[in-house]
Amino acid sequence: MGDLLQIIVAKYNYWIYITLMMIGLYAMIGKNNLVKKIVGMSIFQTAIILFYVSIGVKKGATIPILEHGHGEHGHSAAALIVHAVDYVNPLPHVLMLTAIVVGVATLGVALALAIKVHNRFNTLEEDEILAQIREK
Amino acid sequence: MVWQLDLAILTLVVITAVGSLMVKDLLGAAILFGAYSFMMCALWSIMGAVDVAFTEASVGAGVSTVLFVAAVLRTSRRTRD
Amino acid sequence: MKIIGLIIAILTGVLLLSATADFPIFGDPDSPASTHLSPYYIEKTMEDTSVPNIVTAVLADYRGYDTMYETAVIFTAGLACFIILRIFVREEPGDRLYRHVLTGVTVRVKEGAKLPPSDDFERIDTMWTPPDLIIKTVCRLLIPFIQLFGLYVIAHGHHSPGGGFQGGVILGASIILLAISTDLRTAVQRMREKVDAILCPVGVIIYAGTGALCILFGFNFLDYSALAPLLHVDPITARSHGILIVEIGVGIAVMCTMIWIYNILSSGGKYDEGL
Amino acid sequence: MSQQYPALLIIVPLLSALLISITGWINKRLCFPIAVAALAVSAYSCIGLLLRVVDEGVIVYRLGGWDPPMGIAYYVDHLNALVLVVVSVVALINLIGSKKSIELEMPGKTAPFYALYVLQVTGLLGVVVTGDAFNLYVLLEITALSGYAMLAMGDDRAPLSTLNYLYIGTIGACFYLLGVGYLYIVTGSLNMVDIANILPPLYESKAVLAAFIICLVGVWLKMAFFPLHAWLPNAYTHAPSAASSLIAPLVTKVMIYVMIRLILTVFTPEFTFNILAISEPIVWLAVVAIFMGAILALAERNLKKMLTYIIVAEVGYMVGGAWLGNRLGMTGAILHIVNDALMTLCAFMVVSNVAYKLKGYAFDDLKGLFRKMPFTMGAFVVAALSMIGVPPTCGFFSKWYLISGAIQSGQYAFMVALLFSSLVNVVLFFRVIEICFYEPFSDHHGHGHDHHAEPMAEAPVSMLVPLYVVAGGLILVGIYTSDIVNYVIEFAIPKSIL
Repeated sequence: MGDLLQIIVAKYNYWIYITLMMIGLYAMIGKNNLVKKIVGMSIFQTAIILFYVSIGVKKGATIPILEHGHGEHGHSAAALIVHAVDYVNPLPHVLMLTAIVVGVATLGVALALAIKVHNRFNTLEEDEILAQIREK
Repeated sequence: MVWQLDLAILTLVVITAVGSLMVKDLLGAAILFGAYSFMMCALWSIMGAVDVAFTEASVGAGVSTVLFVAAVLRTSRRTRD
Repeated sequence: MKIIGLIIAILTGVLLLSATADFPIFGDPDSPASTHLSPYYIEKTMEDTSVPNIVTAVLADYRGYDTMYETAVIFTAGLACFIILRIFVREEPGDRLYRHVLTGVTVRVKEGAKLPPSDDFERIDTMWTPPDLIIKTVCRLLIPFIQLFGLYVIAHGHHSPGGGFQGGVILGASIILLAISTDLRTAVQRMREKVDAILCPVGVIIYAGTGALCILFGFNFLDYSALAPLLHVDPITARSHGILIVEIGVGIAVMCTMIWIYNILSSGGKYDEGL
Repeated sequence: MSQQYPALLIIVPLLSALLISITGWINKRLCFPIAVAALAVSAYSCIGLLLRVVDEGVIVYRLGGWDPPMGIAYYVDHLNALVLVVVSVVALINLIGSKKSIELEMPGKTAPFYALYVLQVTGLLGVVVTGDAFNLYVLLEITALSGYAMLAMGDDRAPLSTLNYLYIGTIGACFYLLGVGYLYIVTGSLNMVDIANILPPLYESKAVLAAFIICLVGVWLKMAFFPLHAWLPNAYTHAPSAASSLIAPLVTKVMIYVMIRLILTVFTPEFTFNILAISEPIVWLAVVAIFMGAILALAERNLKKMLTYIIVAEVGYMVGGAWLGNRLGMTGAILHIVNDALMTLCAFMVVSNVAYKLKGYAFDDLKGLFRKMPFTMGAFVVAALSMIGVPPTCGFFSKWYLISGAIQSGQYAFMVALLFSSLVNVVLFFRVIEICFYEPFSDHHGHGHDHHAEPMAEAPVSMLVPLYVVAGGLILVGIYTSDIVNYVIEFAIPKSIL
């Protein structure tokens, strides 16, 4: 039990991300309303971003902006020795900036499609739409 | 990083996520999703990812929510699940 | 479907959970992710690009190619919303509503007809509700400061969190706020659709064009140090300036796309009446 | 300038897509020439690149001038270069061929459509050429978003089927992203070659296994491999013809390329075939995919939908061939990427010609089509022969490699599935040809003979010429198969696969 607790405390971020991802995935497959599915999709994407950001965390490190780096004396500051352990890993942050953008882009397109579907079928419930299609 | 605070926000994140999927009103779902994004943003700034948090605050909690609200008001608020 | 969804979600979850056993401990400074590539970025960024914000440097320079496509993705989304939803209606069949500004009297004009443009009357939405004075005034006061902050975020991205993307979103949000607090027509008067739709690719062109300019100087694509002779600075500062140029491009593209997407979604593609 | 081919083939289409969306607001007539010019430059660079790769071997292009693990780099080897040529040429021919149908189906929105078309091609080319695992995700999303927009422009049901595609496509792309994240957490790198160098000591790690499975499932979702194929038929059937004849030949093939790239470069064949030992169940899955695709196609009474189910079966061919784990199977899979792209293009261009004149492609609408559109149907016969696998056309050769690979590795079920699918294709296509060839069964006998006089209503020349170029290409590729295999594919497969 102690071991399990140790594992959970050591990796609880990963656990939460997996929970969120399962919630999102379930909503995308199981929900009936088109906009609810889109909400699920956004949760799913955000969960993955949480996972990536968790990769970048380092204990005892600060945000990835160099100190003493201000102004024109940029070049003399380059001579200062920077230790990698003092700053969190910037690479996942960069990747996730891109992923957030992709997320909002997908969201916009998905909502546009949902509005278009609503214009045509006058409902957002998938089963009602399918029933309308079958009637024809 | 204070792990108690971290854990509290993580719990809130899960609650808002489940809430936005459970609530029977799409406008409410949109607003809860905004809250979810904002909690995420807080979480990431605790983790030291300031740029990501900034982006999420402006995109996830800001523009995404507005887009959701716009789409929901253009279509219908009604939902069965 | 619900049961299938549950099964799939749980299966995925179990697969992912089982793999976490082999992960390094959360926040471990000796994990492979923190020791393989990232030390190079942290230690060399200042030497290579003279940008203190490592995220900006990696975003716009080391992995600038990704970011160019990220901007292109946003542009694609705007174009996609446009092509999916936009309806071009030349003649509006419905009635138009006008309000007399001083007295608040509303006038309904029958199909097709228009009131001549005058300062006394303003056109209002069919689902019009009187705007709250407090909201209208506060937003009007706030918007210039929001825009100023957006510009600051773009320009100061080298030294503080932020950059073209966040700044662009804030600038876009200021116009969206205007559209929400008054009505869509007011916002569209400030930013016509044509201007908006042309500026969006222009932003991406600034980015991709800067990269293509480097090819003309005989360097590889997006190698900003090629711009050194053009900007009259040394190659390292040229990289810093190059990052600023592309961030401005990103800002323009993102701002315009956000406004565009919001306007199209909120008006259901007609681009006349918003929320 | 040839140093810059790898950059040019991406940058030119990207910049011109932006330019098109600007000119669309000024002068709509300029859009089409710009698009054609951009894709022509891109195709020229791709062919130049292939020739250079054949001469010199792998080309590395460092974007931004940074060395690979730090920055992003292209690795252009024989496999990329071949797929690049296929993508750019197919896109160019289809664009020229579908000008009229775009103008007919999307009046007023041609300019954004051309922009999205070129963006889609940019995304596909980028996916193929990149050597960075994360970059691939971003480009995948460009491809996906522009694809959704184009597919949604079709008939009434298109938005719904596209929305379903969007959900599935996003899950697929996110799974891929997650897989890359798992790789990143254990290796710390995003560069494909770098990951492959770091991985060997980690082969036993559960995280690597999970990463592999998630990536694979994500890519399968995007390529519509059998149990995950449900989105494809509806999304492609309701789409406008110009969009479906671009997306149907290319997107699934590029996804198969991504899968082969993951197997060959990122995870290395050593890991995939020897350590994991899951190739047998996957080949069985491919067998089921081929059977199901063929059977579902038989049940359809609509030409376009029938073709979409054939795509599902063809995906089964390539996945199965790649997972046979031997050289012949892999050769067959790669060769089939080329052939299937051309065959599907030819078939879908026929469909778009038919749709241009007939406004429908249910079997009942096709009666007497040989008389009405003889040239279009001539090309259809070539496509049909190639899909069935009749010798002078290229479809025969890739099937031959696949079957020899199946025999070599003892996967007789796969061989049976391939033969069964060929037989079903015979039935399918001869049924269509029969319907088209014989006169309409008119219910009122007296007027039946009047239909003889029905005038020939052939599609315009600008649609027929590209169609015949493709049909000729099917035969030419068939004739020069041995050259493609000996000079290109032979080098694309690592020596460790026997």
